[in-house]
Amino acid sequence: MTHTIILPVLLPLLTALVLMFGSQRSLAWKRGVSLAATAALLPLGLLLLQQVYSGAYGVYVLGDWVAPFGIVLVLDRLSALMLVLTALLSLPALLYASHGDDNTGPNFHALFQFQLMGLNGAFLTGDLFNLFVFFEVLLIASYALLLHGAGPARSRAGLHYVILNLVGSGLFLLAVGTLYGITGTLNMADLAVRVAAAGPADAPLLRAAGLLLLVVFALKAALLPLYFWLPRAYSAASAPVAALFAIMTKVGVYSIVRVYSLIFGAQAGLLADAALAWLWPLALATLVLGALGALAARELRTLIAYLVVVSVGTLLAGFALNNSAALAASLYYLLHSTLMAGGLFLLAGLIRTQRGAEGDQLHPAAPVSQPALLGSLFFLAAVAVVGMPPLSGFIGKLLLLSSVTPGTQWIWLWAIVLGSGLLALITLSRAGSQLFWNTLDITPVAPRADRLRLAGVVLLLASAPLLSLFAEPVHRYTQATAAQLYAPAGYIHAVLGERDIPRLTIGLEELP
Amino acid sequence: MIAPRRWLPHPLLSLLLLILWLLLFNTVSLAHVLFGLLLGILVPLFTQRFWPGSPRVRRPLHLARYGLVVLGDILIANVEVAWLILGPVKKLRPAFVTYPLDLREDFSITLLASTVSLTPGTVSADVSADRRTLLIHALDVADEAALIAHIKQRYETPLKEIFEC
Amino acid sequence: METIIEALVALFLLIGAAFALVGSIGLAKLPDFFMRLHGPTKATTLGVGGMIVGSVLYFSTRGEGLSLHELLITLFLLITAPVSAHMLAKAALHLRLRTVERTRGEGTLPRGDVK
Amino acid sequence: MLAMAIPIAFTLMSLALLLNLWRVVRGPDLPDRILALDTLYINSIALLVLFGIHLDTMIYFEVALLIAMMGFVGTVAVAKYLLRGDIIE
Amino acid sequence: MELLVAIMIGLLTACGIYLLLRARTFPVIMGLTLLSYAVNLFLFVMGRLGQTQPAVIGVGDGQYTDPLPQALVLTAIVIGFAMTAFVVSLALRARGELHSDHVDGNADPRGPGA
Amino acid sequence: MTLSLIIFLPLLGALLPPLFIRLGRTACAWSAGLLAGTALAILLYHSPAVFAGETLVFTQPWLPALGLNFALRLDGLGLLFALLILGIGLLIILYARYYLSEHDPMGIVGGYELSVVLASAERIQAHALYPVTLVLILLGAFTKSAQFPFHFWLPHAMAAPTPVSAYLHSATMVKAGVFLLARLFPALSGTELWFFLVTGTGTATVLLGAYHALFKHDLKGLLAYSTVSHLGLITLLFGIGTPLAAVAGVFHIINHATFKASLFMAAGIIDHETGTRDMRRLGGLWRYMPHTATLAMVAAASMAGVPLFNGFLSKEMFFAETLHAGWMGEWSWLLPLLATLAALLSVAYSVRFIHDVFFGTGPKDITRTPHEPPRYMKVPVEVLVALCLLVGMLPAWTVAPLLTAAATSTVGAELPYYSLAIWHGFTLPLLMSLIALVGGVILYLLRFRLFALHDRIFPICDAKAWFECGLARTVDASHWLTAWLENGSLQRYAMLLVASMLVVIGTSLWGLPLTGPVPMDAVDGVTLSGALVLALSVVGLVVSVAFVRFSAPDLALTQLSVEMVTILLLMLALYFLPQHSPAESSAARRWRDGLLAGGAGLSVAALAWGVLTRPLETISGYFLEQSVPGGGGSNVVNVILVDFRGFDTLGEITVLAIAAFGIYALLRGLRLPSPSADGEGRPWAEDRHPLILSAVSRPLLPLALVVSLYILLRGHNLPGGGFIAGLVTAVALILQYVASGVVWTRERLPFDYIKLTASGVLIATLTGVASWWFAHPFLTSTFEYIHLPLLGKFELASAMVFDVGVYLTVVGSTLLILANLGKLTLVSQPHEETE
Ligand code: NA
Ligand code: NA
Repeated sequence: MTHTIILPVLLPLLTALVLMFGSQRSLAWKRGVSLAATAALLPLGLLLLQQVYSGAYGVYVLGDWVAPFGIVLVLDRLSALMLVLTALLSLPALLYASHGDDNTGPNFHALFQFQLMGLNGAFLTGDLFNLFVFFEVLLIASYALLLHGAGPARSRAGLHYVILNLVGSGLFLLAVGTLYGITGTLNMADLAVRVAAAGPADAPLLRAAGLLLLVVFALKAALLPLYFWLPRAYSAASAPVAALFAIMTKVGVYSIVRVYSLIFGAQAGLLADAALAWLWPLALATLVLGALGALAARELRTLIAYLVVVSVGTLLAGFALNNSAALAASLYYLLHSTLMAGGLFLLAGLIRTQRGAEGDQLHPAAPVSQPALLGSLFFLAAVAVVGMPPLSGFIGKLLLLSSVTPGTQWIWLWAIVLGSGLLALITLSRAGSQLFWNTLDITPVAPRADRLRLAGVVLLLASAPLLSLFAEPVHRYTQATAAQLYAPAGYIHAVLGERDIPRLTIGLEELP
Repeated sequence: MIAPRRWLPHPLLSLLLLILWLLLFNTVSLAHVLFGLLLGILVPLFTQRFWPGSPRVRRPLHLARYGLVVLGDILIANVEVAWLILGPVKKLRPAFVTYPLDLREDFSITLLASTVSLTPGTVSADVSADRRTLLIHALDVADEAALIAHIKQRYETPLKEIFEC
Repeated sequence: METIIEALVALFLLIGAAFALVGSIGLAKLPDFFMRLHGPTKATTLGVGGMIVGSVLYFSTRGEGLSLHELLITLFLLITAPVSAHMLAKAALHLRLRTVERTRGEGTLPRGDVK
Repeated sequence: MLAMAIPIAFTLMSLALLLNLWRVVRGPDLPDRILALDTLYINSIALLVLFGIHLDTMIYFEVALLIAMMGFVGTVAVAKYLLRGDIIE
Repeated sequence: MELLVAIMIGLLTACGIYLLLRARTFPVIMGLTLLSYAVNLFLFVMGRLGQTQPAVIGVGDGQYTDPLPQALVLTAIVIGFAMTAFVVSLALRARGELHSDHVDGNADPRGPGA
Repeated sequence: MTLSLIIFLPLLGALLPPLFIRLGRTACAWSAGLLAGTALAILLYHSPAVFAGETLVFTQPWLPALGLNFALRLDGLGLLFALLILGIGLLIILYARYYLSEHDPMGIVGGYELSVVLASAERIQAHALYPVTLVLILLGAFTKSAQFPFHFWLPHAMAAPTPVSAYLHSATMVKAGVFLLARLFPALSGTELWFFLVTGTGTATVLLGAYHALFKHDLKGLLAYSTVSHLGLITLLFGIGTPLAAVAGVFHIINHATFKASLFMAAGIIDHETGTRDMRRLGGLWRYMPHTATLAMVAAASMAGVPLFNGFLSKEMFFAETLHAGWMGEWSWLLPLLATLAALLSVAYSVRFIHDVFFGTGPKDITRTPHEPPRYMKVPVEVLVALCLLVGMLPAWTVAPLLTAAATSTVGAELPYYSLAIWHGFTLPLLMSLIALVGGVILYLLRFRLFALHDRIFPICDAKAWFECGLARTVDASHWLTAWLENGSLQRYAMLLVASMLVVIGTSLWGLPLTGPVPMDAVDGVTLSGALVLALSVVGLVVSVAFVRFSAPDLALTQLSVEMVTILLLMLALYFLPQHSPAESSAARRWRDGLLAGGAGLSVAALAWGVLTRPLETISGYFLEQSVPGGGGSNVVNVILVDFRGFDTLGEITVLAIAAFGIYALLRGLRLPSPSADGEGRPWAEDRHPLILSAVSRPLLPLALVVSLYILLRGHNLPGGGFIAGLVTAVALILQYVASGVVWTRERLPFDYIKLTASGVLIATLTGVASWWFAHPFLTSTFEYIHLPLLGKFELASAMVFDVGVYLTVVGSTLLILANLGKLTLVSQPHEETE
């Protein structure tokens, strides 16, 4: 019995508890514990990734209660990828935070670990209600992290974020309830079987539940018309928290991909591809509005937040194309966009601290104290985000664009992706020139960037050249992942096996 | 401020907890008696700090008799007041009665106030800050002095005997 | 079950329900807050009490031994109900809720010194 | 006999609950409503006991016990709020 | 009975959502709480409404209700409580920092703290 | 393999200066120069093979899925570009050593070099991209080479120091796009679409660039727009699509690189020496720097296409090709006409560059006396100018092999015959050249009138300003759109969320025969209404009763105890919230919300109804079956909670712990104004701790603790469990807070609530981990019946330990939450605020 699958959940949980016990201890101690635990997640994630690399599934049967009765954790290529991504993002964010941002309120590190626990749990669980629970874990931790430190902007954005997500949680429960009410199960693999077998009398109810899930995940993922809360919330958060939040939207994306490939995928009978018709136009509209929002942004952090929205639109448009190549491209793009958004948020933090009272506002101000360094990093990130060769954004977009076959979809995707790329180019050039060229003639007084913070930024931004350099192996993996997702029979078999699942019938015996 | 710990600070409370435990499980097995006794010792040890000025019962038998008297009064008063409520409202003679307290301890005052409230027809509405007066609202009272005398004789005097002699 | 016991149970249930209803009628019918405050006492005491006695009788005579734990409900109710009545009366006095005109006496206490 | 008494008792209790609800809605002041709510709680204890006899089960005992023990906390909290604003000082 | 339950859930949802759309934090919180009641009831009745016994083995005749939705609702109640507590505290924090109980932090026309 | 060195050495060179910055400017320049030089040497070492027609290939697969390989492909075209980049780069390094002032970071040149090398010298061969359309490539190419309508960014980058712009504009960066065009020429050219897109864009760019160049007063602006124009010319040539046009294009790339780089450097020298680049203030510099002036004149002549200089040769070829482009049918005359016009403009601005700077009156308002620059600053210019002359006069002896090699690999086939002679006789192209030269000079003479005309036609907006205007409009529109969509109002966002829900349920259930086959139960129930908290309590009670009615005692217990705590919570919050809030919603808004809420209620009710009237096949039978034999408990709900789905419960108490922990952080340091009177203006009552309340709540505590212990212990078998027990304990303790105050209670409760909470979660987690010892998965439960003499049978279940963890978490977190909220008044300022 190997317990590695559950470690990405337990390790942060235990670390958080240790940090809670040590809440009176020194900050250095907390940082040490937190950093060590977070650093351990990366090899752990890689180990898990290696286990499923060849296409195997890892199923961890919690409490020794077989699926679909108990809760199972399921490790497949997608979940392993998300675990690794989380680890890759969180360590630099934490490094950055460990130079002061963790000190503006109590208990940053414990909350950070709780957040990681929630994220990893959400990526691993094979049970829909358990997914709800982990959503709540990561949400409540994110509420607390978002509000870490103080400030009216944070309170206002936080209030909106929290209230909307509470409604979202309610809708999630309505959806889970309906699904249970019709299928009598909560295990996602079992749900897939039951939904596929649903008759025409039940299909509309299941469709309602499925689309409710889409609403919930779209709220998390920040899809039109439910993304409006995001820019303020993300730009109000402290830099490392915003960086970590780069993956929060991806949890929504992950859930959409998981649920709509496994439960409501092509093989779901009457409910096949239930969400795609909605997803496609909304994703493209999100892309456009996100790009326009970025152009309109008056602060760098807001701009980056809109870039997150753009990336979500791109990703979901890719998923809505409903083919393996497009999904593979989207997953590659997911890695790229998450890490770059994280890196940009951290970089924005550096710029903010060096620009004095003007912060990251996009109008002429005092120059930063390290224009060459920060400028080059910004340039690198901009090239990557805009999608210019040779960095990862270019490859991601190219993969996506080449995955679509000519037709109406082709025209829309090409026009919008390229157009938004152009908008992003203009947006980032303007921002870059405001931040680094059109500076006032004032000698910068801010101290140079701290090494830890810089390390955080560089580690994340280095992903652009690295993802580009190792595009082939990464893309090979995402291709395999996409292939696995579009063949859910393997997942279902790994979870349920050949067992005959006894069912208790309620209601039928009363029929005449 | 916080009282020092004593073993078995409130023997009566310990007994009450044992009875409570047995009643909760609706059984009198040896295991439960033992466990109940354990709780009767441990729980007061933890909670005695929360009940610093706890009363000392000087006449336990009088207390039992007091309880029976009150139960009987509740029964009778209930029927009386039921008629009052069902009858014409116009006939009722409500009144606030200021009741001079002889009791001095918080707990016994509380017991008296509760008794007054539990017997239908009267509610203790307030206690003065100096603990010397109890404000009672009565639903239908002909003679305030008679009511005060009745409460004094039937409830307050026994309580004073039980707790404050 | 023996008929007498069953009759007794039925009687206690009906007594309880009747007194609970009378209390609620009082609550609904009486003209001011302080008079209404007297209604629930019936529900607290004889209302629940009647039910409890009925229940004790019912469950104790079913061959599974004495069932007295219902008495705890009454015990806790006797402890807590006067407190809520008292606190509500205090609040009403503080808010100077209106009383029917014929109410005698003042809804105030001599100030006294704070103990 | 019980079979007849229980429905009657249920009817009486339902009437009582309805009257309580009427007072909750009618007010006129917050203490009136709270009082009605408090009565509602107590009447529901009676209802629970009745229900237990009706279904021949002791499984609802704890629910009734809990209301009896904790039901007044809400009332006390609101009353304290009306008196002092601050319920925990 | 099913119809009554459905109506009750719908009513709770409607009240909750109407309050949710108000501008002040307290009604919004109440709306969320009502909504969570509606959702919990909804989740609960997904196990159907039968004239059956509580799912305690050994009690009753073996016609048990569906215990799973009950367990789910229990979890949902606890999480809902945690969330309510958090949003209440957040409303207070926002009130302290924005000097307003408007959900968007808009200043009161009558001045701060009115 | 050495091919990759050509790329990585300059890359290294870009990284070095920041490292060597402490060693001084010369060391920096040397280090960068040495590496570039080495790369150049390697390149030259390979060049004979290339001239011999070979293609050296170094391929490293990059992303085969897209046909992307990291392929270094040194053929003629590649060699040409590499030579340009490295050669000019080397000269620039030398020049920059003197140009940049002490304070300019040397690293910045390197920084650009890095990007330049990455952007242009990496030869990404996109073999498999051919199905991918032209548009993307052209878009990319046009963006990179600053073609219309993307030509704005290039002059915009003028803030860059001159060596950087010299390098960028003339040699490398902008030609990346041209390079892309050239590279893909054999595959993509030759179609009508290609012709119209590329030629059209090229023509527009040539003319617009030249036009703007003429009207720029800034030297570098002139050069920058001229660069745009020349790039347009090259693009136009590739657009024509004939092999000879491609040869001309390649040739012009070489020529443009040499003359434009020298002009940029000359402009830099002038800027350096006079402190201005404004041609209206410059003039007469011939007197001060004749040497530089001569160099600039040669380069400018080349730019203008004066015979004997290299620019002339490629321009002749350009004219010839425009005459042969036959795609346009009867409109074929248009292209040569426009080409001549462009050349005419180019002559005009070249003349302007020379005359306005070196001759005429001036310089005006110059603070220092200009003189010749240091010797080695001129060397790079001299080298380039010499190249202009050599190529111009002896093309066959100098550039021909390189051109042939490059053009061959561009066209991808054997080249048709062409001649690089200076003199081809009196031909139409020569006539066009003459018209351009004469017309250009005339145009220059008319310049003042033209400037006035230009200023009248485009009062504010020159092309860049147009772009700026357009951009500003777009930005304004985006602002407006974003602000309109995201008005920062929660009500809007919540409305959208609710509307989304309504839409998805509505569209799914529309038209469905909602009622299923299962018959309904008879009705018995209650309804509700009232003011808020109260209504909530009533609802809570009703919901609890409903739970009882439908056989869920655990739920009723939980709901009731949560209800108590929630009311306490809300009452605590109410104190700090305004008792009166202004009515803000308009009637229309209330109607809208009412409709929305009604619709949402209806849809959820419909969903519930639809499900309730259908039969259910559930996995729950397993739980009922396994509860006692597998889980060791007869309360199936509790066994599900602590065993079957214990993982959910672990998550749930984690949520509770995080919430408490987060609230603790949230409320720390919060100061809220405490109202000194209630909503009606009544001062608060004086009795802080009513006697009866405190006297009853104190003895109630031990009783409640025993009851909670009872509920905890029996939960596994009968309704109850850790959560309810925890809440009972917490409520009993909170009651002490209410009755006796924070200080009094805290003195008697010596627990750290955070640690209490954490220990609860820890116990639950460790119970789960403990099963690892027995080689079972996390949270596997175990139970044992123990028979004790006299005492009877006892069950010991690990799930009970788990439940104790739940209990402690609930107690700890509830106390943490409520006590912290209660404490707020202690730290808040009283009487600050009056209603
Ligand atoms: Na009374
Ligand atoms: Na307080």
